[in-house]
Amino acid sequence: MYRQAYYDEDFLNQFNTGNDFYMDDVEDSYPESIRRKSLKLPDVRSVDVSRHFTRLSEMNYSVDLGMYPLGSCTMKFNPKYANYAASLPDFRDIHPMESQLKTQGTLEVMYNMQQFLVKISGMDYATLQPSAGAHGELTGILIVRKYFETRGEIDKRNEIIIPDSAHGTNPASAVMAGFKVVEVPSNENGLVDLEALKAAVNENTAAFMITNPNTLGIFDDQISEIATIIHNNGSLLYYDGANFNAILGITTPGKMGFDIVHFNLHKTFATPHGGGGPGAGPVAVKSFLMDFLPVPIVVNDKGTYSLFYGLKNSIGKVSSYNGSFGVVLRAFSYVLKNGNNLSANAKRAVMNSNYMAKKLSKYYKIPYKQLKKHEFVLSTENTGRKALDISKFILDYGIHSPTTYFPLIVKEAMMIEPTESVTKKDMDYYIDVMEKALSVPEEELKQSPVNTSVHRIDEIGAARNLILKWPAPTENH
Amino acid sequence: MYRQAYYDEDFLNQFNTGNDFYMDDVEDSYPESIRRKSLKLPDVRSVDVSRHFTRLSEMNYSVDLGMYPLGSCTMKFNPKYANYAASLPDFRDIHPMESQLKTQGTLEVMYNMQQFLVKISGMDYATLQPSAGAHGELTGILIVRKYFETRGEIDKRNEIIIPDSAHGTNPASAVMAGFKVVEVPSNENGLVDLEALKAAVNENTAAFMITNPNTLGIFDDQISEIATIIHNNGSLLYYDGANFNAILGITTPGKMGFDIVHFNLHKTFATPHGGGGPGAGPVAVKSFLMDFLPVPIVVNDKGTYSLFYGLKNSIGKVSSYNGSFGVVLRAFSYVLKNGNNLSANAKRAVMNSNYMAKKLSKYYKIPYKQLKKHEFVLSTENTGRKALDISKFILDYGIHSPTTYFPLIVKEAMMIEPTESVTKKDMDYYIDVMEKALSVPEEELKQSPVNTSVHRIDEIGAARNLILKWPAPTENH
Amino acid sequence: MSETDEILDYLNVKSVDGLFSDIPDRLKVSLDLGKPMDEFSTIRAIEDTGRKNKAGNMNFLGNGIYDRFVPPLVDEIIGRNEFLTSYTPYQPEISQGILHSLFEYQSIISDLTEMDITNSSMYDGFTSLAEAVRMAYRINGKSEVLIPENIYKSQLSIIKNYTEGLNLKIITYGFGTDGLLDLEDLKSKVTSDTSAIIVENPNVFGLIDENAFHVSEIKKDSILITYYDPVSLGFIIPPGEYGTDIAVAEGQQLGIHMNYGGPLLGLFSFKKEYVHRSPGRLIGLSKDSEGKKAFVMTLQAREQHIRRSRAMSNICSNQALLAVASLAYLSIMGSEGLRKIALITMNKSRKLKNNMKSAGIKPVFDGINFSDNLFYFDRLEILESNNISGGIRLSSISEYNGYGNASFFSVTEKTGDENIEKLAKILGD
Amino acid sequence: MSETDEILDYLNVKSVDGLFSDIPDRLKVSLDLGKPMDEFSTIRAIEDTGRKNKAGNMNFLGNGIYDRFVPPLVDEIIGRNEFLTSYTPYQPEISQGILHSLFEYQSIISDLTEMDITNSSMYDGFTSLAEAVRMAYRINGKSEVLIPENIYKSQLSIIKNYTEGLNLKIITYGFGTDGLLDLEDLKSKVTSDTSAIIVENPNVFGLIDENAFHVSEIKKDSILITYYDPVSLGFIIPPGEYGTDIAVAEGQQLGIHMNYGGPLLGLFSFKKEYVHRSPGRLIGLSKDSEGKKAFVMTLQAREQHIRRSRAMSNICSNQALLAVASLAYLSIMGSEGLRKIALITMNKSRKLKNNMKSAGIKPVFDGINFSDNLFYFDRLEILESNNISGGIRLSSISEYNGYGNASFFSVTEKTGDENIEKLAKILGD
Repeated sequence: MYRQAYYDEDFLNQFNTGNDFYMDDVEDSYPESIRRKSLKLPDVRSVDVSRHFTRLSEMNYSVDLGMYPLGSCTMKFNPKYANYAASLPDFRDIHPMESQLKTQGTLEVMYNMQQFLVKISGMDYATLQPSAGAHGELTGILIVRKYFETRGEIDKRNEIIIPDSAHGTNPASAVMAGFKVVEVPSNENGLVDLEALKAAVNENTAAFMITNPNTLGIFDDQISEIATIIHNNGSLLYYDGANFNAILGITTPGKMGFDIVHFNLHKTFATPHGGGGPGAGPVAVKSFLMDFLPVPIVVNDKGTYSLFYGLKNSIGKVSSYNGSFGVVLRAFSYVLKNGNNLSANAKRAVMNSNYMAKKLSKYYKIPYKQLKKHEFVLSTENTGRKALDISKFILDYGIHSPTTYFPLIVKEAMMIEPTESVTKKDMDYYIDVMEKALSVPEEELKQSPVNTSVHRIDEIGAARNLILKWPAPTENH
Repeated sequence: MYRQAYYDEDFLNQFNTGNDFYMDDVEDSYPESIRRKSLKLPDVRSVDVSRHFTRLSEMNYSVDLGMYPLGSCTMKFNPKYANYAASLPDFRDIHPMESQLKTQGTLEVMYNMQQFLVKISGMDYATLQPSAGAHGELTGILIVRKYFETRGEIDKRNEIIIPDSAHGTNPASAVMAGFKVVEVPSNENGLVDLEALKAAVNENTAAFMITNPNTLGIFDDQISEIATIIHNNGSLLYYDGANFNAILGITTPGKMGFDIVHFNLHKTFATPHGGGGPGAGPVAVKSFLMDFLPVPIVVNDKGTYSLFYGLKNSIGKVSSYNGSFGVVLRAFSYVLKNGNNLSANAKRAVMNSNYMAKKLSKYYKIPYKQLKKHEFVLSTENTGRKALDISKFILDYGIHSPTTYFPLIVKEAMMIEPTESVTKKDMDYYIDVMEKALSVPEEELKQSPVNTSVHRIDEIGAARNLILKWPAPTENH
Repeated sequence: MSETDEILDYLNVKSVDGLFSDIPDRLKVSLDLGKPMDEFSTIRAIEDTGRKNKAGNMNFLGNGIYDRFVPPLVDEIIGRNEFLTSYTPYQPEISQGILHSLFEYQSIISDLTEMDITNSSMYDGFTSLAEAVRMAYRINGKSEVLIPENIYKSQLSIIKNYTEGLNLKIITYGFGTDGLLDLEDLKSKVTSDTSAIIVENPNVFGLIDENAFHVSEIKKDSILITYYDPVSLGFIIPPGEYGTDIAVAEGQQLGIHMNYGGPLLGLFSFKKEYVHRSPGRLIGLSKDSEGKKAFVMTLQAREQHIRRSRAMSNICSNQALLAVASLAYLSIMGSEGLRKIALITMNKSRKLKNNMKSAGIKPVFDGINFSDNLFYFDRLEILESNNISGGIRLSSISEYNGYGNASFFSVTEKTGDENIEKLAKILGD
Repeated sequence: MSETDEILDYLNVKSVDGLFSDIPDRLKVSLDLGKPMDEFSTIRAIEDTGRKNKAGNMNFLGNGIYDRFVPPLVDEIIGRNEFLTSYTPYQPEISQGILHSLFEYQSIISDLTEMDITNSSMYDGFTSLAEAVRMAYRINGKSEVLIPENIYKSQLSIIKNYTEGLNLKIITYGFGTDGLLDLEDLKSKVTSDTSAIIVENPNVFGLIDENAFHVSEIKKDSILITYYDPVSLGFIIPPGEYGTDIAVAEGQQLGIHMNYGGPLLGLFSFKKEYVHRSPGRLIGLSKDSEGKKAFVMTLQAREQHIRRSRAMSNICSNQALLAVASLAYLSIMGSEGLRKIALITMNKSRKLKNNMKSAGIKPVFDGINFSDNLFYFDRLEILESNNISGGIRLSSISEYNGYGNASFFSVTEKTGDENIEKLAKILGD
């Protein structure tokens, strides 16, 4: 039995309880010409701010409440020692332009994290600057662009090939960096269709962007052949690291033949996702691309760390300062602590995924019958029930639904990634609920969820009657 | 509308998910003769520990969720800056026997807190050693004892007089310190019956223990006369500080003629109550009792602070080390920040109490029609409904009930202390709920609460079939 | 039988390695990251590394990131497990907490800027600025963007990276000797091809730029993008009041620690007619099937996970948690609190300029500074020997041609008056 | 109209002062506590004061309070608003979170000690010991209590304070030259008047006291009170296994920071037949009206708020939050974790004794030490000049007659091997 908390919570600008943040009076002798006429921030006491957010938080699901098997999101446990590390004033209260002499600790963490990522990916150099996975993709593709620019080929090399099973960020990032996107279909096994790929690859091909295992959770063992096709064409091979948790310590993009990799620290390296962010999306490259990385990178000269700007073909900057150091520090803590045991996490994640896939295959169709890696995709089509309805039904049991309707190549898709942080008991419970979703009357399914804070929400109405801001406060009498 | 979260939460020893707190192997070469045969702590992963307590916490009401008007408990907002202060490693990671040269910061806080309390109470010296209010009472009464011992009067002075409206800890503490308790009834105004007091005071009287304002929230303006009666008899006057929030910065026990005072830092000084504790119960005394204080006290010699043990009639120790410094530091932060504005808190608390009393007097009988201080007591007797039922009904609205069935001299009592941390809106909502409790059918009242995690609990069954420990874990298969 | 054994049994494999048979052996690797550590040793190692940082309390660094007071209540709120460890609210029924909060964030930033709509966050200030340029291009398809001549190099670099392939021409406009933007110069450069004009206020020189208030009068059909300082809006005229179409800023000052410059918070607001061209996530207010107030992510068809290569942006993860931090910060401070913090900042800048002047170090401009102050001072070795942080050279962060040997000293409400006096004394000696 | 004005209006008073007309003017005061401060200045002032503490990392202090590793998860759990800012669960229906947790605390400490029942916490170890003496007296009404000759002065002082008025005679028993309690001496002092025997294990000398395992054989009708070290129970035979009637301890080591010695956590367990004579709160398992598992405070009739002067104790506020901390700590560590921590502690003690011996500083006893180690060493000035914390003199904390110039050096799992070596080297020089 489960029941999420519900509070009929007002907007903060409706409280009118009187601000109580005490400060002494301040001299004001500035001209009217620069002064704003009025400012209407909420007028609320600290106690009410505290209560407001405590109540709201209880209306929010999270990893710290239970299983959260969103496919491709790797919602593993976020260890508290990493939060502790990120709370240390020695790291937290450092200005990004502080002298390098005074920030050796910070630079050491960054350097060591670069090296960790290089080893984990089988690449040669890394930048920590991108703010999120998609930002890493953009950075990687800008590196591709700059690479072909310096070779005088950019006018010709204006296409990026992407599989139809790819994450939506891949094509979006490619376009932002000024490329055209060419989509190649998957074959009947859910893998890259080599013939289709060969047909798509030509003189215009700048790069091929893929993730392996792909969004179906399947490892594409043609990868070396793919790399040969791409490299023989003078193109680059880009690794989307969203699914890295499957291969951590097992294989590397470097071994597979990739030239550029991005990481999602908030997935593979267990940093908390914060309701949508912040994340961090470092990028690693083979040595021939090092010169194109964003500046600065951190270098180590016999234990003295410094920011190195001397990459003459650098793409420059992709984020305001030095990247999401607060996130990097958490991920660094995670890697430092687990060390070579990290592969055990990958193994357990893969084991859990295969367990759920096999169990659920009794009730749901699982296309592309193969060994799964960290995640798998099932279709509810065979059950006559909508993935949407089942996803809402699941919520009623105090657990979060899988990613739904992705990847696009599977109808009524549910994409399930249990991660290593769940137990057999968690999975069995989840499987029971998914079985139950097929046995309850259709009507009950359609009415779910009923145990969550609110019931099913009118999403179409939200878009049609767009309300993106609270109403002005009602006057207090 | 309100609904508290509910999780059907297992006991930790039922998880069996496998402990994952990594440590290297450890050498073990100790004899069998000292080794325990088995140890059965829960076998659970950190992620499950985190989830367990996150879920449990959502099934718990707190000040950070809303109004909590437990009479005599002073559930005011616990400011976060005070928590922050208590989290500083410079204070938190200090051993109690650390050299005084290395703990000048800690000693300075303690000294300054002693001085704050001395000023606030109109006393001369203070000890921070007692761990809670009742512990402060015991300490105070042990001082009374020692005082009469040194005067050779202890065989005779073996009684403590206590009003019938007193907190239950008062008689319990007096008895623990080896005294007999003599109870005096309140008069028709809820105040000390002077004639009864005079009749009770005699050569056996060691002290009179009272709180002012008393548990009815009424300030006893006979206090100076009372002090004269007690002092003329050679007895001591003890101030129970549980209700200090009413008089903070308005008057002092010193002015009123008291000799000994205890404080509840977790009430008056806004330190969090932690679901029952820890608290802290410092004691302050007039200078003629200084020599009896527990040792050590902190003294200041031109900015150098030290622990002073040289009180030759000290009662010795009442707690293991130096008292609840972590609690003292929070309270110190609160006093430091508010300074002379503390009296504004007292005033607002009293204003709120009178507002609620007047509003509620339309529906409930409020005995002893007088000005209230920080709290007041109503009786549900006139409504034909039980205080118990109304208190359960209140819970259904996401707010906590008042203290019920106390003080004992009022039938069907509800004791309400809003504190300064609530707004008019909070109080109006509360009053509406208490009004509504009289208009819903009796049956509905009896069935409440229904919006809380669990419904009404069988308390008699709990005592009859005593289960104070979880069952042994069921084997995992 | 352990859980693992039970599962492997069920899967009919002898060991977990059997689940990796699809990965060719020649691709397999083993890690070289060191031995696992216990939790205490991990923490001790990180604390020891942290102690190698030696930032002192004479801190005059700013230029976009500021050491402002973060109320502990803010840290506590964003430390709540339910916010911290949740994902993007794809299932809104079980995620009302973060949705409600982000909706309020959108609202409070809209109120602060007096703009119509604010999205639910971007990575940081500079990428927000670049996304604003892209958005302007999507709106009007025009080919030129006008930027201040003193723009930070980093801002410019990111704009260039973000507009690869758009064929946008970047044109700079100048500044007067008073340090304010040159309205005449700007006016002369606005053409029918102008897609957007970027204005910064306070500008890169740290001045509250009164000329910025008049750019809308000369902008013609172009989009006015204002890069503002959110704390300054506690006192200064907000972008919405002077004709801004897209207002962007760095939100770090609003309750977020410096963290060596990240994670940050991009504030992104715009006029409502442009909503369908805007990047990022939007939280909308709706109702549930029982009529209760309920929030959802809306207009998702603009986003990459639906529209893929035709999306308004590639942004997916954003800075939701920090958006909540800024909401909490602004609510705690309130209008009066933010006003005072803005005023204290301006007063401290004035005091700094006065003290420096008295010590013989000339401010480059006479105008009203917010946090950043530019001085004719280049003996940076004095700073190091006195353990003072500050003195960022204009030439190191901007291509601006002039005042080459001038450098910045920045203040916040936390800057001690005694430190200001000490700084002037040391530098004047 | 402000809230205050509205309320005053309703109350028919001109100002709030009108609500204090019942307090005679001659009693009125005004505060002299200083001006109010803003939050930032308050925090800065406290941080500055904190920096006046100078504890280094050469820490060999123990004797009851230990610098053990506190997993950040423990701090996070007890920092949850819903636990931290709640009161004693007088309304159980809305307080199941803390009740469930405290019930689990009772259970886990009972499992750890192998005792039947544990209450939901006491103030600290020493007051628990004193309460145990009072409880024994309530059980059998006898007039003598036997205590170890080396008992801490503080323990003794608190026992005396807590038994004022009981007319209990306190009698000490001795120790052998091996540092273990003298069973013969103890046996000779047990009479039909003996109310209780207090045994400490590890004892005050820091030794695991194997003789303690045999006291139940000679205790006759008296109550055996064992004062134990909860971390030692990760490896050592628990009190319940050797006939203990009441087991008490200081729980600070279980996930609670030292905090200069408070707040602490009193662990208090006993045999089930004595439950009605026990002090403190008890949480019981029951059902709600729908049959769901539900928890309540039970047997409250023993407590002061019901029974007043005839209560089992005056305790009201206890240490609930820290009880939850210890529960979280033990759950995180698990049996294997606690075993390792106990073993590491013993191994470090052995290493310390070996290194000290090699450096010419003789341990007073050869037995197996847990955390505390007593050495013939009194040149305490060396410690200060080398910034070493430790070297508590036996004579300063116990009245024990002998080993007058011996002092303690204590270890935990956090004590670095390099610090042990350094200590021996410095002290041996």
